[in-house]
Amino acid sequence: MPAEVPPLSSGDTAWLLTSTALVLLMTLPGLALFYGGLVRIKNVLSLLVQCFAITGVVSLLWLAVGYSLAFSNGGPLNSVIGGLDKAFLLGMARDAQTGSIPESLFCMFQLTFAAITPALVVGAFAERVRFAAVLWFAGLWVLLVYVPIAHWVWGGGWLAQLGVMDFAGGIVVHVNAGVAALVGALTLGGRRGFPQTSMAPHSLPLTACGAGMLWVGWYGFNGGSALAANGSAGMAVLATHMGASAGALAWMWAEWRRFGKPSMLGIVTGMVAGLGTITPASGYVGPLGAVAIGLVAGFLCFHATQYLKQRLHIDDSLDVSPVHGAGGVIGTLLTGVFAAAALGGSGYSVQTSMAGQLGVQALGVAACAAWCGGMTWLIMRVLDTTLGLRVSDEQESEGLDLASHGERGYSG
Amino acid sequence: MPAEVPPLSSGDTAWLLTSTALVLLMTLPGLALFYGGLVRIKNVLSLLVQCFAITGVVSLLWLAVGYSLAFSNGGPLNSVIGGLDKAFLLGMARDAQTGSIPESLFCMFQLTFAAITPALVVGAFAERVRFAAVLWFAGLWVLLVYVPIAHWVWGGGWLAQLGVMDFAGGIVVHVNAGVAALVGALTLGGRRGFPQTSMAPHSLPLTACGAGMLWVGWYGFNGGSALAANGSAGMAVLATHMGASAGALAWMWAEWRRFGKPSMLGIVTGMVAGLGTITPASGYVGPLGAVAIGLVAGFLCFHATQYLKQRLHIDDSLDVSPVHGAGGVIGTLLTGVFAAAALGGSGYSVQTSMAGQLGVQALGVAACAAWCGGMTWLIMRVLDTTLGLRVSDEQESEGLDLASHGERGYSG
Amino acid sequence: MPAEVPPLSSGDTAWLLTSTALVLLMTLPGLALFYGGLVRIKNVLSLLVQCFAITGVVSLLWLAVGYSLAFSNGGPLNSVIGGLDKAFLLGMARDAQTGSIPESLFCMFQLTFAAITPALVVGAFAERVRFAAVLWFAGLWVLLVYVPIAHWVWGGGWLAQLGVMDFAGGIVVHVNAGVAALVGALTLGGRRGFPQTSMAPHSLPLTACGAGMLWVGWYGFNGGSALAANGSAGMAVLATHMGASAGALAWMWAEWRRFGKPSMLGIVTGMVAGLGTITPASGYVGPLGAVAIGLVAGFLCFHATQYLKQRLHIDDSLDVSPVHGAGGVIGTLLTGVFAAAALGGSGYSVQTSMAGQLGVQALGVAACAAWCGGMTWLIMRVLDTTLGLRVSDEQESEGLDLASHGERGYSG
Amino acid sequence: MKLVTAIIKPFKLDDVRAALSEIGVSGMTVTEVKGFGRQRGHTELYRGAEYVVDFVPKTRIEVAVRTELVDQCVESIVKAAKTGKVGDGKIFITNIDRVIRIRTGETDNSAL
Amino acid sequence: MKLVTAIIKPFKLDDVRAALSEIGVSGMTVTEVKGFGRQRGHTELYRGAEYVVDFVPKTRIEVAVRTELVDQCVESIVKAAKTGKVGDGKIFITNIDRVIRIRTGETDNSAL
Amino acid sequence: MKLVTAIIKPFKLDDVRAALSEIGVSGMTVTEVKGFGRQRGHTELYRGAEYVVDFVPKTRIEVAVRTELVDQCVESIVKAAKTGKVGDGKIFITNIDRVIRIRTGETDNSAL
Ligand SMILES: Nc1ncnc2c1ncn2[C@@H]1O[C@H](COP(=O)(O)OP(=O)(O)O)[C@@H](O)[C@H]1O
Ligand SMILES: Nc1ncnc2c1ncn2[C@@H]1O[C@H](COP(=O)(O)OP(=O)(O)O)[C@@H](O)[C@H]1O
Ligand SMILES: Nc1ncnc2c1ncn2[C@@H]1O[C@H](COP(=O)(O)OP(=O)(O)O)[C@@H](O)[C@H]1O
Repeated sequence: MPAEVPPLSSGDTAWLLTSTALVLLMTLPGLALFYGGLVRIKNVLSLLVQCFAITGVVSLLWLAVGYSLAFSNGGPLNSVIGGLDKAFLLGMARDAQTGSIPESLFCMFQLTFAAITPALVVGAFAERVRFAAVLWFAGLWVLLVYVPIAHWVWGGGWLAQLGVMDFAGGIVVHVNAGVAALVGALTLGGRRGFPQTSMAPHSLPLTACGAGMLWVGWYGFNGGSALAANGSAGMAVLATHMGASAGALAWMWAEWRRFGKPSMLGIVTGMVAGLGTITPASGYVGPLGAVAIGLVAGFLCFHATQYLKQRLHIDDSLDVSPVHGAGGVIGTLLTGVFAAAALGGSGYSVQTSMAGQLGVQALGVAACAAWCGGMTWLIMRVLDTTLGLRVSDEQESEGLDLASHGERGYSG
Repeated sequence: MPAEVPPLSSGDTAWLLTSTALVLLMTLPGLALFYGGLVRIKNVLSLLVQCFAITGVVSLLWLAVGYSLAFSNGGPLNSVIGGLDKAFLLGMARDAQTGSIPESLFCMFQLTFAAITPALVVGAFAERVRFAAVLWFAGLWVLLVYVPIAHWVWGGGWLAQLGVMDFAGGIVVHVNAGVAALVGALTLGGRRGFPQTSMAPHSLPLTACGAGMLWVGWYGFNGGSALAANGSAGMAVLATHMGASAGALAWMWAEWRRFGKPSMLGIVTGMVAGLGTITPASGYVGPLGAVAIGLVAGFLCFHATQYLKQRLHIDDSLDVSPVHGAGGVIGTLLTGVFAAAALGGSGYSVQTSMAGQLGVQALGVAACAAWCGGMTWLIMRVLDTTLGLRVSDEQESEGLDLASHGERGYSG
Repeated sequence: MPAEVPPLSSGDTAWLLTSTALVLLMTLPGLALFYGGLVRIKNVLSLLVQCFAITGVVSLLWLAVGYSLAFSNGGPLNSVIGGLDKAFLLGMARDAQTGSIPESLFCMFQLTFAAITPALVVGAFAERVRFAAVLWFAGLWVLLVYVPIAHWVWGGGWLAQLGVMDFAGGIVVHVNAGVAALVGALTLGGRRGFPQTSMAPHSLPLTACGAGMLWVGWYGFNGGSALAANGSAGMAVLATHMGASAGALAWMWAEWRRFGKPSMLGIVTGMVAGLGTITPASGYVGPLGAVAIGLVAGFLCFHATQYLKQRLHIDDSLDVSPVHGAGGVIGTLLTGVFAAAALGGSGYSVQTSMAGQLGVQALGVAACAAWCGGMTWLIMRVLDTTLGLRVSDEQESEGLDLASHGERGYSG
Repeated sequence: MKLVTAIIKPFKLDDVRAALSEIGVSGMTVTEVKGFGRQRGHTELYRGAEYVVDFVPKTRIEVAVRTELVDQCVESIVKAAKTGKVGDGKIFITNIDRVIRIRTGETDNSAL
Repeated sequence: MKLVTAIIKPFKLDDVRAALSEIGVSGMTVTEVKGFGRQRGHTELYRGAEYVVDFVPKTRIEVAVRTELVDQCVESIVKAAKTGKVGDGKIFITNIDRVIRIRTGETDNSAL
Repeated sequence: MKLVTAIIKPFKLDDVRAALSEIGVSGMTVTEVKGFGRQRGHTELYRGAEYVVDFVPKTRIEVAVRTELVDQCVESIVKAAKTGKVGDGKIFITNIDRVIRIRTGETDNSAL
């Protein structure tokens, strides 16, 4: 925060309040429905309850220490982690500001990012994970993985000092979620009967409903990351929209060519890929750069998904790593390219070349992947040996809705 | 309105426009889906149509006289009811303001509160009520119950003069809806076969979709009640979110302990309980106070629900009174406690002690419960003797969708 | 843009950012779900994928040339079409403004209107159209029909010069979509088995979910068209809400009288009729004028729907023309009436009488209908002879979801 | 052994099950079916498009019983399923050559 | 009496019902079933995961008729349900010992 | 010809189909049904309202076969469907008077 605080802007505050609502909409009900529709009918509620519970757990932890560790000054340790002055927001005055908006709002806006990231991850654990394990995973992962990486990139940590460009979370959210999903899926193991038995989505309309909300909410995710209602926010929303459109069409085209038919699920998956990929770039590129990024995203994420399933036979059940992980990497790197003023971008900071920026971007991806991969592996191992990661085979075939929650999704 | 009007603030206006959309989202489709999913498949449309029709009826009545009676000056009668100068908004200039926002917008924002309250109530009448009775009930109840109580608390009436603290509708919306639901359920009588025969929710994903929209929309419900995009709105959204999270986790924990399994429906019900309970407090407490209020709400509303069903065998079909009613009472009282500056709240008005404030809060609850209870009973009795409250037994077992609306929710 | 640009308003920008999100919500998932629920279970995905794909295609074309042709100066041709200076937004500086908001945002806001209009149209083609034909139709129709008409009315074209009043798209969106739907349905031909065999909506809760989002999103559609967060936006939202409420109740009443039962689908259809009809008027009329317009809309569109189906036996499958077309015409004409200051409206421009304005409004409707009707017919004919408009009979009876997209909406 | 197939009104299922277990018949297989007969269906209206749905939801119960038990079984089904209104349904009795319990391989009466 | 069980293509149900009522058979019980046979199913693709669905939706019609009526009944079903393409389905005729109408207790032919 | 009707656990359907086609029986009709028997169901809780659901989802397989094939058919169904746990289900064998293939009008064995 600058030494002298600018006056509070009601316009910027109005937009951030809205953006916070939009990002929450992405998780609840957006992502919950998107995921819930993709699983078999006997497991739909398990995904819904996980998204709600993760949001609850992460919210309380964010208030307790998460926000402070990510966004307050860590003194000597500041390059790696923040401090505890703002634990429980006790250090925060009711009228404190972050830039031109209330700090309470900034904390709340960032909370919604911390909540959706682990919720994205659990898509890889679908249809076999124990509910208690999900709760513990979400709590531990947010504190040990999300918070430090958010601090490195956005909280004034070492990557920020190196000038990494991650406007709204290509590294912090998508690379992070993708790597955790991949490591998690490997430690957890595949669903019984994968890949032979049919595990067709039980309700694609539910998935489409969630997909639409994700697109809408993403305006707040990326546009809100400008922390103001200004031209940067406007351009970010335009870029976000172009990334989504291009991603959806690219995936559609790839499917059409490969399988002879474009599918609804394919188009919305391409849209998500486009959105995830444009995220780090949204505030730095122009609309044409965004189209280019979206096209690459739709095309590469499509092939990454095929590869993981068909070749590697890894059961990342809802394709989190090939969509968000691959997309996050691609987007973070391409940000270094399309930020060039020559390509309609906002340009680099002084004395930085495209090559230099690309190096920093790659370093950011690598550092995030390394830390996230290692810590996620550790957390999963610990949980497996303590309370166990998977439900029993009987429970898995009965379905998590009845086995873990005592309910059925649909009756009569 | 103050003697001299502040300049119109585009930022405050932007946020109130957004909040109005968010509160409408809570009813349509939020609450409609939340309720629609909870009933049996043969009655899903009846809940949906009721929510849409109630919104239509209340909107026209609000324009006609409701807004004027609630928010204009009632002259000598002002302590109990407003006047008619603004009936049909004829008395309102196109450029009139309320504080820093257009009065047309203030009227519209308040309309969405007036619409959702009776919509909440009819959850108690589900699966057996005659549609015409719902329309008449909504109209009469809004004019005879909601409007006067809104005037007492927010329109400069006697409770406002006593300094009651109800930021966004703990008394006006939740105690009010809860009491009306209870009285209504008792006068209407239970569903045939209650409680022996299974009345399992026909689609919990629909309910979860609505629940997510309720959470998101509640940011506008509470945050918009600041009538500005400022620190108070930011803090209200933060408190609202913490209340929801704590409520969801508390209910989850209570269910887990009591039944061995936490359910999706339980978590979202706890979330609603937390949101309803934090509503009156949202603008006065700090984030930790909000967590405390949410925890109490989730826990007590869970037990209230058990008690009403298991012990009293009252068929408040969608548990409106134990969730909104109990939550409203708890929240209104705890507002008197956690508003204390010492507890991170905004503090009391001069020369008011916590005890004094608590007294006023209790008086507000009691007055609302008394008036609402009596008038609701009267309205229900009159409707019962005139057009009849319930459908015939044949219609009830055929289902309201076919019997009253000539449609089926799902085909093929 | 005026010679000297006003300072950027963060409040106006915040509201337009929100409005853009709200209008996207109308299409995705709003309209997609509204339409998806209305078709048979074997075709639900086809409507969903069409809405997503149309949005993608239109977005890229809008960026390429659409925005420029609609909203940039066409020089000598300006009365009929805009220019190409802003093709690919190359001519636009990152900090360019339109009025008090960023031009990137204005372009994005207008994009959402261009995307939803062809999406509305394809409701008339449901359950039998070839997917490739939909994509080509959307692209060609937006460029050849939507763009020029948007320029005539909003881009400084000849209708704007004549002073036509179309606040948010009565002509540009609704008359346009309605006429295209009618012509399209006629060239395409009805569904096999229409009207004998039952084609009951497969999921009205899905439709209700979309309907609620349409109502909410319409606040941004009409309120955002003020291009500012001010009294005009506030009044537009109030008028919009009153139009929706009155339309819903009028249709409900008409159905009740005619068939003895009011239906959920009827109420939401009346709501859409009210919203479409109030659209051109929303910024010019008062709340009572809006109620009047809504009542007329609900009543006339109900009868138009009966007439088209029962008498003319035209298979405009999702009733786009009798609802949006009829509504658009009614609303555009009534705007000329209820804009009168004497009727609570904002009044006419100097030296314009009600009669004069009505003439201009009628001319606008006629010109739009003529151009849209002719061009739509041409596009459909060309597509029919080149790639073919309809799927084969086998594919039609198998259902588009499997035949065209290789998926089923629901499994297990 | 005989197979007793009863088509009844859905809301009568629980009563019929109770009646059957009273006479010691606890096993049965139930299917949701559509019935056509004297009982008329209903009409649905969607934006003025009228659809006459002339089937009625029914529940089909299959019970395999020892031949001696058939009359008793029929009796208790009739008693439990009867409302006296059109649409109460039918009972069909057919012959079963053999019954096998998959779990144990037991056959005929001991498999029931 | 005989039970005529026909497995047909779902979209033929209305035609078959019409044909049967022409010969005075108005009562029947219908079940939605999955059929396996010569007719092949279809393939679904979800994000590249390919699922071969080899059952085909079919409709199962049960009609209990007086023995004399069986041939006529079979004839009209065949006529109405036939498309000539693989998957038209089968008709099975089995014997019924007894029929009871639940509402009246009437039995056998008079119960139909 | 005989009609072999088997009530099995749903997840066993694919195994049973495979087993049957091994012995040359490729045609069958499958229905999703609810079973009541020794195997107990489950309990559901909604906001503290407890519902005991005592039916179990089962799959009903109908196979019409030449009389000579019945034993072989039963054998392979039992082998494929057996888990040894309560609820494996039953097989009923009943007689078929006639079979007609709608498409061709072929009858009896040649219709299978
Ligand atoms: N001939 C028949 N064959 C098979 N099922 C029949 C027959 N007649 C009636 N049913 C079944 O019995 C049900 C009740 O028959 P219906 O004629 O409506 O009433 P009731 O049995 O009281 O005369 C029908 O819905 C149908 O499912
Ligand atoms: N042996 C059988 N037993 C029971 N049902 C059968 C049998 N063979 C076929 N069916 C049913 O008849 C339907 C049509 O059979 P199929 O072989 O596909 O075509 P067709 O009857 O024209 O030869 C199948 O889907 C199945 O439901
Ligand atoms: N008497 C019966 N008549 C018809 N179906 C039966 C009968 N008894 C059992 N069934 C069916 O067989 C299924 C399994 O029977 P059950 O008693 O649970 O286990 P098991 O067959 O292993 O003894 C039941 O769910 C039911 O569908």
